[in-house]
Amino acid sequence: MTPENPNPLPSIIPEKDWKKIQRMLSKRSLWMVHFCTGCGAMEMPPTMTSRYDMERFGIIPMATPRQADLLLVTGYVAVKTLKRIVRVYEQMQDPKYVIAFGSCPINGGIYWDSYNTIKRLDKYIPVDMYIAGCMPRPEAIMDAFLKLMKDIDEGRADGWLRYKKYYEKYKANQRRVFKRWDE
Amino acid sequence: MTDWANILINAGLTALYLFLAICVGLLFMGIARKVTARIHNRVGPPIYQNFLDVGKLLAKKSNIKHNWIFDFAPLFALAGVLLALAYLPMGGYRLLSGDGDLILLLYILVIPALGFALGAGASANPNAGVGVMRALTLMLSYEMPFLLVLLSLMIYYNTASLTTLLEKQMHSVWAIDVLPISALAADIALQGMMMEKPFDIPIAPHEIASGPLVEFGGNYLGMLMLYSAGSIVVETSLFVDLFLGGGIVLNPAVYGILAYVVNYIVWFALIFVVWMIAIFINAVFPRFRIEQAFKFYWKWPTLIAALGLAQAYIMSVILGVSV
Amino acid sequence: MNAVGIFKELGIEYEEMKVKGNKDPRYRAKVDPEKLEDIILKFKNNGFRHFVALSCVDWIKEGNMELIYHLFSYDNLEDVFLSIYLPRDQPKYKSLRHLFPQIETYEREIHEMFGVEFEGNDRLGEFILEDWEDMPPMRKDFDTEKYAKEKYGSVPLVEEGGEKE
Amino acid sequence: MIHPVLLIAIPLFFAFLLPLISLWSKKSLPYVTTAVMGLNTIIAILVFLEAMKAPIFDIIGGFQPPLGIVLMVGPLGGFLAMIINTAALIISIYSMEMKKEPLLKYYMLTLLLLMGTNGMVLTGDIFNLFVFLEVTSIASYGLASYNKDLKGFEGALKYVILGSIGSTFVLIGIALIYSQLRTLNMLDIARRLGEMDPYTKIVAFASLFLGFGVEAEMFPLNTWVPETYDGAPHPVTAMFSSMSAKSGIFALARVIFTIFAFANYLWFVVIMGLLTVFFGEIVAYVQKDIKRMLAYSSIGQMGMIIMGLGIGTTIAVEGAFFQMFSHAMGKALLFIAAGYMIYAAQTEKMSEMKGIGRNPLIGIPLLIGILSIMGMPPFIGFYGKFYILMGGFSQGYYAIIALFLAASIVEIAYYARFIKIVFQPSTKNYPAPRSTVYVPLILFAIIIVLFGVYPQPVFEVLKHVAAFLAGGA
Amino acid sequence: MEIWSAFGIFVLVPLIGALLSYLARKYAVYLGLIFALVPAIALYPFYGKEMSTVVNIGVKLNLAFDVTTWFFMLMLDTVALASMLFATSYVRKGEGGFSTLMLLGLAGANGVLMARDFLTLYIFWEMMSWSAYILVLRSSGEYARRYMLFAVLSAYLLIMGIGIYYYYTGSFLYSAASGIPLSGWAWILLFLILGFAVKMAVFPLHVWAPYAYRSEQPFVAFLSGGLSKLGTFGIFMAMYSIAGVAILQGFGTFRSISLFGYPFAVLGAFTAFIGTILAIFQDDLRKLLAYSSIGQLGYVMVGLGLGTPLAVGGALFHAFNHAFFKAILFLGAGAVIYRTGKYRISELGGLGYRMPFTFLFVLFAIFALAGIPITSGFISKWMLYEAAIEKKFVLIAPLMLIASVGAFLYCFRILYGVFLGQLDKEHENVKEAPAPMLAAMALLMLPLLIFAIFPGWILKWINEILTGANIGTLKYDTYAYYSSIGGADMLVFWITFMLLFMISMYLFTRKRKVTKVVDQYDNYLAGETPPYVQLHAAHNFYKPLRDTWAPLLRYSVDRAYEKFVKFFIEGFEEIKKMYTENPQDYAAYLGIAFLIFLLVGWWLL
Repeated sequence: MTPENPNPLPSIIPEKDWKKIQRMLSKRSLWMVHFCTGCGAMEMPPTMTSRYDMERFGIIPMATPRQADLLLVTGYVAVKTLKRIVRVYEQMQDPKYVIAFGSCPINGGIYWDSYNTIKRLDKYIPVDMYIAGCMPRPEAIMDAFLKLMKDIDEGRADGWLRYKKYYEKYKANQRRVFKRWDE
Repeated sequence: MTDWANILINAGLTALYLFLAICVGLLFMGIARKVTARIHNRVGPPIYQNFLDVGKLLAKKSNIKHNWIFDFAPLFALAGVLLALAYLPMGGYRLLSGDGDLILLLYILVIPALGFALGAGASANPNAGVGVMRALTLMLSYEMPFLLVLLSLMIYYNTASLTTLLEKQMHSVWAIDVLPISALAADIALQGMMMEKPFDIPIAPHEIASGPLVEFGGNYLGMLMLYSAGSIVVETSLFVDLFLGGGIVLNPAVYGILAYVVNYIVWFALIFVVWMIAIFINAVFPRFRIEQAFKFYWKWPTLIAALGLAQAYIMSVILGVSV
Repeated sequence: MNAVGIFKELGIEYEEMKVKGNKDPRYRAKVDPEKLEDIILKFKNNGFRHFVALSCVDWIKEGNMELIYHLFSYDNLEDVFLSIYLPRDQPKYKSLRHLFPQIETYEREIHEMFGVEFEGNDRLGEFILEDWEDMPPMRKDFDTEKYAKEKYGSVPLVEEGGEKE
Repeated sequence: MIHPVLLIAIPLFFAFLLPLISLWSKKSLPYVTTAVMGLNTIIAILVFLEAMKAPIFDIIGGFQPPLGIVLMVGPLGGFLAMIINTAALIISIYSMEMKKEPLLKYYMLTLLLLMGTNGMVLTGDIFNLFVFLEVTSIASYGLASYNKDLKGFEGALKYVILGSIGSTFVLIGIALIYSQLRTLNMLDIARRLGEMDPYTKIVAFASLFLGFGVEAEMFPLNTWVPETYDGAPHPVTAMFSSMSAKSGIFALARVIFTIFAFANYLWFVVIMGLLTVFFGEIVAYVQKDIKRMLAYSSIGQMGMIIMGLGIGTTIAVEGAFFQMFSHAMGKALLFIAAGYMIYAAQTEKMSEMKGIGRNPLIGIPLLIGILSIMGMPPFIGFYGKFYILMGGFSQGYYAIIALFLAASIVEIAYYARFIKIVFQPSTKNYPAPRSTVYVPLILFAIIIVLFGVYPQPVFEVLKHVAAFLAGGA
Repeated sequence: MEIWSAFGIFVLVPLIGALLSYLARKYAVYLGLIFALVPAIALYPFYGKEMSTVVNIGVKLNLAFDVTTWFFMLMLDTVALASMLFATSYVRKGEGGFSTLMLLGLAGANGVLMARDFLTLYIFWEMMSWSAYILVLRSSGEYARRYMLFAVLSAYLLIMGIGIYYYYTGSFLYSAASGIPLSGWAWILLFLILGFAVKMAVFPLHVWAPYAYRSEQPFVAFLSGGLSKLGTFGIFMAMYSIAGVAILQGFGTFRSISLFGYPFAVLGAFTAFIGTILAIFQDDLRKLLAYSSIGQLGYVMVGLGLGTPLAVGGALFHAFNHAFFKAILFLGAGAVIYRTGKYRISELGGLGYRMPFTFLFVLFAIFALAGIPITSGFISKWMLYEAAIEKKFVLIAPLMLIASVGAFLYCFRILYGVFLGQLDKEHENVKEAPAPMLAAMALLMLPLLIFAIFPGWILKWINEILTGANIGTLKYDTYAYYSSIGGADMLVFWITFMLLFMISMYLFTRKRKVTKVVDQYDNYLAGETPPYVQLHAAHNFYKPLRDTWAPLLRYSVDRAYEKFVKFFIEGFEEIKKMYTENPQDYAAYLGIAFLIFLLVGWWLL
């Protein structure tokens, strides 16, 4: 891993402004890949189509995690699915953000006592935005998007930094839940 | 001294035109998304959205790479498309097309496609392999009518170099008035060339996770977006140069700089019209399967192009019309 | 030939089940495990071509597992439920996948979820739950809430504090 | 001045000396025969060199031409004599392999066969020609049935029937000529041909043409060849194909050119030649066992020579004579190789001989032989075939040459199939060839390659063909 | 003495080499390499020399050396040298036969190039074809038999042509071609061109190529790179130096193209199309390259058929390029087979990561084959297209253009199927090809690159050939080449391409980022986690295209030939019945024959 050089053109654009521009750029063109686990996937079409149209904020659904910077986890996360979500998350490039839909990723929701769903997504991958509601409606999703864009702008949405900082802890938590993970 | 001077001027102008072309390409992609959104009765992103997207992609922090062949894709793609743009007269200004002709341009168009296919192949993702196979099959299908159209133009105007073609169109009437059938076939072929909706089989996001682009992200995808912007301008401008007189309205020899500016604007308007035709079709059509696309292209457009070729052949050889 | 006729012929006492809003006849019969295969074969040859489902009920109090084979006949739209009872601690039964191929999948699921052994079905083992070590989860003596609290509750938060949930 | 008659006398003398030698030591017989044949070859070479300067006329026993035996040895006669003797010498090395008991009779018959063929080639007198034809035939009948098995008898029987009919026709022809012209000397006859009344001339020619046709394996008359070659022991087949066939074809050439110079009869000869090639090659394609295939292919080659003679221009007849030389060498090589293969694989079926050619001692000479027979350039088979074709073209026989080329494509098809089988990698291992087998093979291969790469001496000889055509010696 | 050294070096040295290398059991291949090196190097001092002589070995062999011979020898000897260099590590030690036969083939080929009379031409032609026959025999008897049948067919077509020529002129000399009526010329040229076309595998006579190309790779590189060029040389000599342009025009012209050449041009275009379409669907790498070879030589046939200076120049240049890039492709395939032992594209995959140099060489050769302007492959294709469009041929030009687009398809199939995609588990530790193999491929790559930058040099040689056969002249200078309807300047192209490549390189690598290199299993497959089964999408690569072409692909020329042959073999069985095995019939035959002789005798006299 070559050392990360934050600012390519130090002479022309001062450091602070370059970070601001970068954040503005990634705010205005969030490309999302949605991991349709639970019931949230149904909420995505209304937000994309004419009634709510998230594309006006520059958010378009992409087919692969490589091209995306926003991961939507839309519903309960079973242990099996968590392994795939972590893999997709790691295939994305920095800076990457995660939005978790509904109450299941927050505290397990109606599956609070189920033996194979994880109760809190945050323990395994850094989540930047939770949307409460047992499947939030498109208005809530649009509101979440706007709020995330504001967080990105103010630099609070630093899930990917946290993942890098506490990488070992996240991995340990993940290994506690599922076994055969050979990178 | 003078030839060094005008070489430098020519180079400078070429660089300027290339940069403008890329910006026009990105602008067109933004417009396309806006127009498609409005057709889908929704607001749609701002026109400059693609500039932001490219900016975000190029500013991505981390970069995922497979192997050294994987880097071929962005390098060859962008270099190839800029090369194609350099050999294509834009807005009447001939750039380098004096030193190369249509067949050279045809083969230069292949460099980015082959480099891109190499990079996709090196990404070892089966989706990419299938995507490139579809792209090449699609190329074989739309090249048939397109080559017949080029042939009809070359036979009718008895030249293969674009500059003489533009001059001939400037002095007399546009090629579309003389060979309307070929123009129609060319436009259908263009839809395939630009991989617009009925024929965006190779980069189908639902079936093969956007085909060859599956493993390209961040910096790679940014370069490839510049490539696709450039290729939009190449294809539309090729159609305009071949059939719509390359947007030459004022004779540069007479009016000098003003002619170049006016011609550029006319040229911009013409490629915008051609682009809009493609986008309108793109907004409403579902996606063909690759066999359907192949069968379609080798049936109707080839027939039309053959008719155009026959017309050109009859007019130029039998009736002896010399332009 | 309708279900009642078959029951009478085989001499199995059956019981008609009345379900509100569903006028098609549904019969239930408790059957001796040894004779189950021939009975199903009999039904299969008399119009009950559709094997709907194989489900399992864990009667923890009576101490046995009930396997219910649910057949349906398109000819005269009748449902038949044949159930057998197995001892609860090591429930073992022979696999009937040679009668209907889809039985194999039901058997695999019941094996994973209830721990019922099916000889003759070589594809038992890990089916839906990945890396599952604990006892079959659907059995009544398995306390999901305690398991969930113990497995997922114990995972520490990643924040600096790292306090429990 | 070497008397050509020695070529005939020595084999005769030793043939009848052998019984005495066998009394003294049975084992030495093969070596004596080879020595005799070596001596004979040296004499043949000397005679040939003499004949190159001027044709030799040798009167035996002092009787004047009309009655006495006159030997007329032109350069071509000498050339053929040399071919026959060298072939006989090399094959005699291979005949040391013979194990069948009455060896004495075998070697006597081979010497008689050598004497007969030499005689046919050297004699200038028709009756003498008939006599030597008889001697060759009788020796061949004996040798053909030498194996004393069913196939040997059957082949010999057919050869006897057809050979004797052929000889009787020759006798009829000679009788007719003698009755009209009172002379037996070929040159004499050629000069006074006009005095014969036309009809008897035609009958005489037809009968002589048919008589020698049988020996020269022409189309309708060569039906005996496959059975005889198949039945005879391997060295004998080699001798037949290289010696008796050559003398037969030379006699035919004598009949066509020296005695009767019918110009407009020649195109019929070409037709007969083409038919021989056609039937020879086609039937060879469907053969299953090796010796019959080589026999039919030998018929095909002879047909080509007949066609060359028939075309009649100097270039074609040069080609024909060159082809005689290459066919003698090539076919002898192939028959010896076939002999070894049958002995090694214990079967005649080609399909069981997979991979026999893989050891280079057999493989390389076999490959050279086949390529030469096919007519591939650096080997002697090429020049003959090429010149015959060019001769055909110069006479305008386009269609006939095209048919001939088609037939030779069939020939190459079955030889390629044969090579495919023989050179296939296979697990069977075959007994290594003994020196008496691969030495002749290598000798023949050397001749084929040597005269193929540098055919100058052969063309030197063929310069005299024009004189031969004009009725000379 | 000058010509003797030419004849000596180019024909005798390989012949002696052939003999010696058979005797040098173990070091045969190295000896063969030395003997192949001599003619390749001796070529350069011989440029521009014109000489002729008569060698008398019983038959007079007229030999001569001029710029056409030199140009074709340049191709042939370099490809032979590269093949021998490649063979030093490809052919197992002690394989005496290989270098002997290769040198025999080389001697034959050089002999054909130097021959100035039909007898010499035929001698060396046959020598070259039977040495190739035995080389094919070394790997499989059945393929060798089919190759031999077609080689002999080509030889006998030549004989028919030579015969008719001999009928009219009475001699074999090329220069003796005077006083032949036009109808005579028609037959002579038809037979000669068909004879040579068999070696160039033109459409109806191409059936032997896919079989013969499955023998040992270094030989196949020489066969397809070198020997098929003899067909081109033969047709060029027959049409333009023996017959001459005047006689061709004598057949009547159709838009200043001789009516005799036009059908062959159409046949060539059709071969290009068929060869390419068949090549797209092959799974066996060698068969694919064989069909692509047939396709590329179809282009050369078009150029020779059209006859305008641009067309013939383009054909010669394309033959030159084809010799080199096809040799690299076959040697590359040989390197892959040498390392993995497999030749099916679907079984290979991902070798580019383990064999980078082989991949680069094959990639450059693919660029040359596809005609990308970076290589000289483009210039020759450009000349052929310009020639066709210049004369407004609406049947030939589309067939050629579509064939070249088809070429991209099978080019990518080779690249993706063999070198890119996922690497098999068993090929994990495949090493790079050994040094001599890479050196051979590098040697062949040089001319393709040099003449892409300085096309003027080779166009000068081609121009000399064209003026020698008074076909006309080409318009060119060191960097650019022009036709009546357009032109292209390679200098401008190269400078612009380099500049733009640097710009995109800068744009791409300017921001040093955290670049994470991932292995081939870490790619997006709907989030599926390894280990999963090998997913190399090269099996049945163009299935949709194959389905659309299926109705057409049913007809195959091979089956047509087999039916034709079977028909004849049944006929042979009938004839066999004539030999009835019993003596009475034979005696009857004798009687009938006598009657026939008598009848013919009476009728004649």
